[in-house]
Amino acid sequence: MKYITTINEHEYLVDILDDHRVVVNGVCYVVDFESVSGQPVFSLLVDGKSYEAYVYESDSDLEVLVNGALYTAAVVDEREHRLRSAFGSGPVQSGEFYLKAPMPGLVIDIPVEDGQKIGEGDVLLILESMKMQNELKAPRAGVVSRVRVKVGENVERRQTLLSVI
Amino acid sequence: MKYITTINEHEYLVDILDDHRVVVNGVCYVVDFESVSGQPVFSLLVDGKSYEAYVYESDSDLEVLVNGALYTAAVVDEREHRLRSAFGSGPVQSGEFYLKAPMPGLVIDIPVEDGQKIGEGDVLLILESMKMQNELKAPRAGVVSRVRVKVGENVERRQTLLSVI
Amino acid sequence: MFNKVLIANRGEIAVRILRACRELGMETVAVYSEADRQALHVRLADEAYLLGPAPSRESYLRSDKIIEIAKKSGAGAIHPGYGFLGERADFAQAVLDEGLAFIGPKPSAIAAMGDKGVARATVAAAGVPVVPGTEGEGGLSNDELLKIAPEIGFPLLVKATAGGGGKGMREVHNLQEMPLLLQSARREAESAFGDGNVYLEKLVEGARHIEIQILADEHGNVIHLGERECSLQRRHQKLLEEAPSPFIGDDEELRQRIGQVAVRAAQSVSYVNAGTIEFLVDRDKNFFFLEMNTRLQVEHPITEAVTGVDIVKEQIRIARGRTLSITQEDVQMNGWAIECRVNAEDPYNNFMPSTGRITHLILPTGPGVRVDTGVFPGFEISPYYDSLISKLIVFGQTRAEAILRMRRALEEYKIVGVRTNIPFHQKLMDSHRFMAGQFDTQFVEKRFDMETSGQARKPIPEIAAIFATLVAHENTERSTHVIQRNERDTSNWKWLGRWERLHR
Amino acid sequence: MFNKVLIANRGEIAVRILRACRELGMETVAVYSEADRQALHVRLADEAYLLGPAPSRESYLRSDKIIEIAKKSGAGAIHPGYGFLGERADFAQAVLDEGLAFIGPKPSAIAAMGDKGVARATVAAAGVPVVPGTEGEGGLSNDELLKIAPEIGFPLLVKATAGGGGKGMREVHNLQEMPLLLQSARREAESAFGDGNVYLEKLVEGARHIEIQILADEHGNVIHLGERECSLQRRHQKLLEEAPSPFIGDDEELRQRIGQVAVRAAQSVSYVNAGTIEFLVDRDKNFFFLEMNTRLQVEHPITEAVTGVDIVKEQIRIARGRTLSITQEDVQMNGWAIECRVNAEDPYNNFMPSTGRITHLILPTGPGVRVDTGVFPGFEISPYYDSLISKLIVFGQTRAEAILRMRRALEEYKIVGVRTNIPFHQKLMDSHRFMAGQFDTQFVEKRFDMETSGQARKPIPEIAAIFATLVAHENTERSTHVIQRNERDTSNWKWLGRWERLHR
Repeated sequence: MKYITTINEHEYLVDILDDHRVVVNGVCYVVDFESVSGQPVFSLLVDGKSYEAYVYESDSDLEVLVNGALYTAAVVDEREHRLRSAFGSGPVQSGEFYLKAPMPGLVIDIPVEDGQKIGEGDVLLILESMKMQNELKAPRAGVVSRVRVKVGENVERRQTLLSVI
Repeated sequence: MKYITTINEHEYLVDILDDHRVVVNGVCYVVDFESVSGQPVFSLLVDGKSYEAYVYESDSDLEVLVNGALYTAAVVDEREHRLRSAFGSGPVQSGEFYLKAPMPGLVIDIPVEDGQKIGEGDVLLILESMKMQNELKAPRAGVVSRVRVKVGENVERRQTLLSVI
Repeated sequence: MFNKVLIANRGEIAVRILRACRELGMETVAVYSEADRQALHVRLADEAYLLGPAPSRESYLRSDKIIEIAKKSGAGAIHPGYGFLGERADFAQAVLDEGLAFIGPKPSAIAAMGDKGVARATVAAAGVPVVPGTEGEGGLSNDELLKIAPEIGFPLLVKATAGGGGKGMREVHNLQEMPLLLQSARREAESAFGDGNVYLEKLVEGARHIEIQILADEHGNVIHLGERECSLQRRHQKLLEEAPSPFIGDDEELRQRIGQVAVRAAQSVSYVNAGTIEFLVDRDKNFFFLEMNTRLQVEHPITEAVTGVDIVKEQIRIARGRTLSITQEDVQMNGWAIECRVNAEDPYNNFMPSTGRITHLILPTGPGVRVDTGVFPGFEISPYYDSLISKLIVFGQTRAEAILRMRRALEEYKIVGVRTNIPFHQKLMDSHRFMAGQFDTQFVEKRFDMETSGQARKPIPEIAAIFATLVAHENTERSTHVIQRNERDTSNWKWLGRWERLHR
Repeated sequence: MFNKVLIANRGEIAVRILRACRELGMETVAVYSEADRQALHVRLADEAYLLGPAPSRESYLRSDKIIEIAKKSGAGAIHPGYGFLGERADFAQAVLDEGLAFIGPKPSAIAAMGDKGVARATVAAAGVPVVPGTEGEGGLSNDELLKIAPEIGFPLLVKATAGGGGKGMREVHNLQEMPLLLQSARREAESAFGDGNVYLEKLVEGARHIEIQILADEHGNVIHLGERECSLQRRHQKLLEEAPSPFIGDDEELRQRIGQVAVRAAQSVSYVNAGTIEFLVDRDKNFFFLEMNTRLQVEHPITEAVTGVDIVKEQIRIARGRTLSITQEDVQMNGWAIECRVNAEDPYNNFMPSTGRITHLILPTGPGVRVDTGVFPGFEISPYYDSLISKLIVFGQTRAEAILRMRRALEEYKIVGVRTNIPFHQKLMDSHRFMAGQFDTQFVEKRFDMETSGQARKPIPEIAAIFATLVAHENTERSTHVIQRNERDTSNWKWLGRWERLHR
């Protein structure tokens, strides 16, 4: 099974030959790969070298934390990759940015309001969690739209708080 | 719900009134009972006192390891208890004793054979596990019957090794 | 004389105090919020009582209820730990008023040192140098503060009068941004300590944050246990501490001089029990009083490691009216200790707090390693309390040994279920500046970066590619699997029931 | 000079050695059997290579394969740990023959001390007193041994010539039972060490088992690190060790005298690296050489705790040709350390080994506690290797503090999935005889009982009744539940698939 794996914006052609052989960009490695205790912690022996990584799954990417460094990875299989190349680079960037709560918490302040113009880096909302006040900032300039929460409200992780259009 | 619970041969009448009240032999206790991390480890608050126990389930009994001591418990509900009292004390002791492997291991020696008369405490079989040789002894006198394993055989936990009749 | 202690706290510090009590043969009473029924401090205590719902205000800050529980359970003393009621003079007074012992200083000392303004004025009067600021004056209005600020000069710090742990603290670089920062500092202080008062302090640049551990008994003996280096901070929260300080090193004369000043500061408020005097030390080894923490400090274990003194046990002995078990002459710092605060926060995402259930946990162990924690596999890290999930402390004969040991301990430490700042500490251990001991309080924020610092390890993108691809590959394979497993379940649900019962 | 070390072992000791290597900046190579793919030593090492199937003979005893892996991987040295190849002169020789360093003594010293008969003759010649027995004579037949036995007198011990750890050892009380016991001892020795030879030794009653830790470098320096008390044994397997020995206590003259004899014993075979001389000490403080263990000892951490010397690091330094980092004058015993061996065995069922998967684990932590272990949640305890799953070591300023600390640590320690002997250690800590230091090598078997000893805790059958009843009650309730849950699954299996994917 062949995959095109993008690590921090570099592409690797990874071919999984069988349970113990993987070819990366033409170089064949003898591997032994196991999930530890059924957790998203993985032990990998590559030609005898022992590595251990946390692999976190997010919406479309994987994050690999190994040897004290975090790598962002996107894995697509060959067929899908061909399709994407033929039809352009995947889904078009949506015009709307949804500010989601990075963690559960209490809304302390919303210094913006519907329709307000904002610049990149402006504070959109202050969320208290673990006794710290965390400022959630705008990733780009735009106009605030649909503020869905109120000051004093408890929100869940990943709950959409407001949008920027 | 009422239960008759036998601990180390003493009977306790235990009445579970609701989630937080239990009556033991007429004394009412306020309890808070939780399984920890989904494990057979339980935390119990009884009138504010904090206890923690491992509760192991075996064939018909429960073993409760609490405060550095092991208690063997049998729990029957009131209805079942009445039935048993009416029809005598439960299942009749079977004539045959089945020697079961207390752990997986390798059969090192079987110093007895089919039909041999043996006394209480005689060694029936030597099982090696974790680099120790463990002598399995006869709990009572009798005659060896149906030796089901051979020297050099690997056996599973709870596998029946032989019988004494 | 008390033999039963109520611990008015949660998390690692409640567990730490419980351990000391148990090792002294004392009975222990825990209190807990609804979020903490399964917490370790509840499970390990002899008795445990519910305070109320998860938010601190309804549980761990309910001083009335805590005192009531102490009386009901027959506890003769209350240990407040740090945070929550740790530095509340009114609480300490209420405890004493009920005839219970308070394992900490007298309310008057807490009050004097707790109001940072009063504290600075008091120690200044005792001849201890202080950092310039709005000392002596509590409760100034925003207008007043804005007027004084230019006199002190920028950059300066807005600090919570009742504060600690970096909460309610803001760095101010000019008058323009000051009103907004004052507002957010007050808001955070109000929420953390129930007191929105703030004061101003000059920001000494290139300075080190060094603190002295004090022990004082009721018989007039006051000693210090040497210093702790606490300069590695982010948003004024300590992240890593070490003892001794590499800056003081073997300058024994400086160590004793700061130590004596600390003792004098403690004496100026007739201090009793354990406390910490924080100093700023500039490049020329001038030192200034910053504040006194009138309680057990998070980082106390590193002092325990290098001095051999069990500070919590000493606290309890002092509260029982005993004299200190050691004199100043007995105190010797041997070897080197480092503490990394392991927080549930994502170093790759601006240190955002991370919550969730810990599904898997492997603690580092072995020689010279101590872990203080209140979590275990299955425990839920909630958004209600602070993000400290464990303190990893190592001890070595030398600083180099301690660093190498910390490095291997961090590597061994596995926490699954929440993101932690362990990768941050790993990068720090690899940083040449840290290894050389060349850092100040602004190092982490100004000269440290998760991407570029700690280049000791070479990148392994091919290995990351193999991990990612194999995980993605297995996920595809497993999808098929799940369906198959499910088909078996649906065809025979009794099997599942039996299986669950067997494996429970 | 080597910079990469192959560790020819598994379990806690492989992890211990890995840690030392890592802290010295050495690269590490692990070897493993098919049963140990997920073991901690494989995960923590820089490199790891498969040896073969689970049984030791096909994996950890495959000296040929281990040396081959060392050469292939570029490891310059091999550390054998204890057990397996730990005391095999032929292995040490083979390692040297391949131009690799052996982290341990010279093959000649292993051979001399490994054959217990030769060892006794050698040290006797050096003027060290030995326990009466069939010294000097290896490989006697059963007939010969039966003839000699009455001369030594009963009770006596049959011991494996190649032995250690109580394996291949039997207590004999009369001539009649001797043939059968000889047979079983030989069988066990053959299976454990590949050598069925045994010898006889007088059983000294009421004696203590006290051992001296030795360090020797290639430059003729031999020092001792004081004693360890190892009298608490069952079936000749040590269960608990402490340093110093409460029997020697502050008799510094006796300590130095035994220490010097131990040094002399080591010198008699030109010993290099770490080793241990075991003595029997009778009530009158007469001491007799028992045997020398020419390897790292299981209980080495307690000596590390009281002396501050990292024995494994010292071993590696010695193997690199360095001189000892300390002299005899530097060695001081401070405080008190106790080690409990936590075994996977059921103290309520005649200490039968217990196997299974560890589903939940909470380690004791905090001040003065060290855990050395190779297990973690999810790890499978297999029947192939010995039952030691962890060593719990505590350190205190005094013996009393150490005991109280061990008590609280044992209480905190939770291991679910296998039965352990933790309750045994708890009872031991509660025993008045242990507290008073009044025990000998026969204490556990003759005067200790899980039912009657350690009456410090009062029985709580009502509490046990509540636990049992609530568990039984919940089981009934849950059966209903499982069916309900299952119904949901069957009606919508896609839901389960998605859920599993989300929570993976």
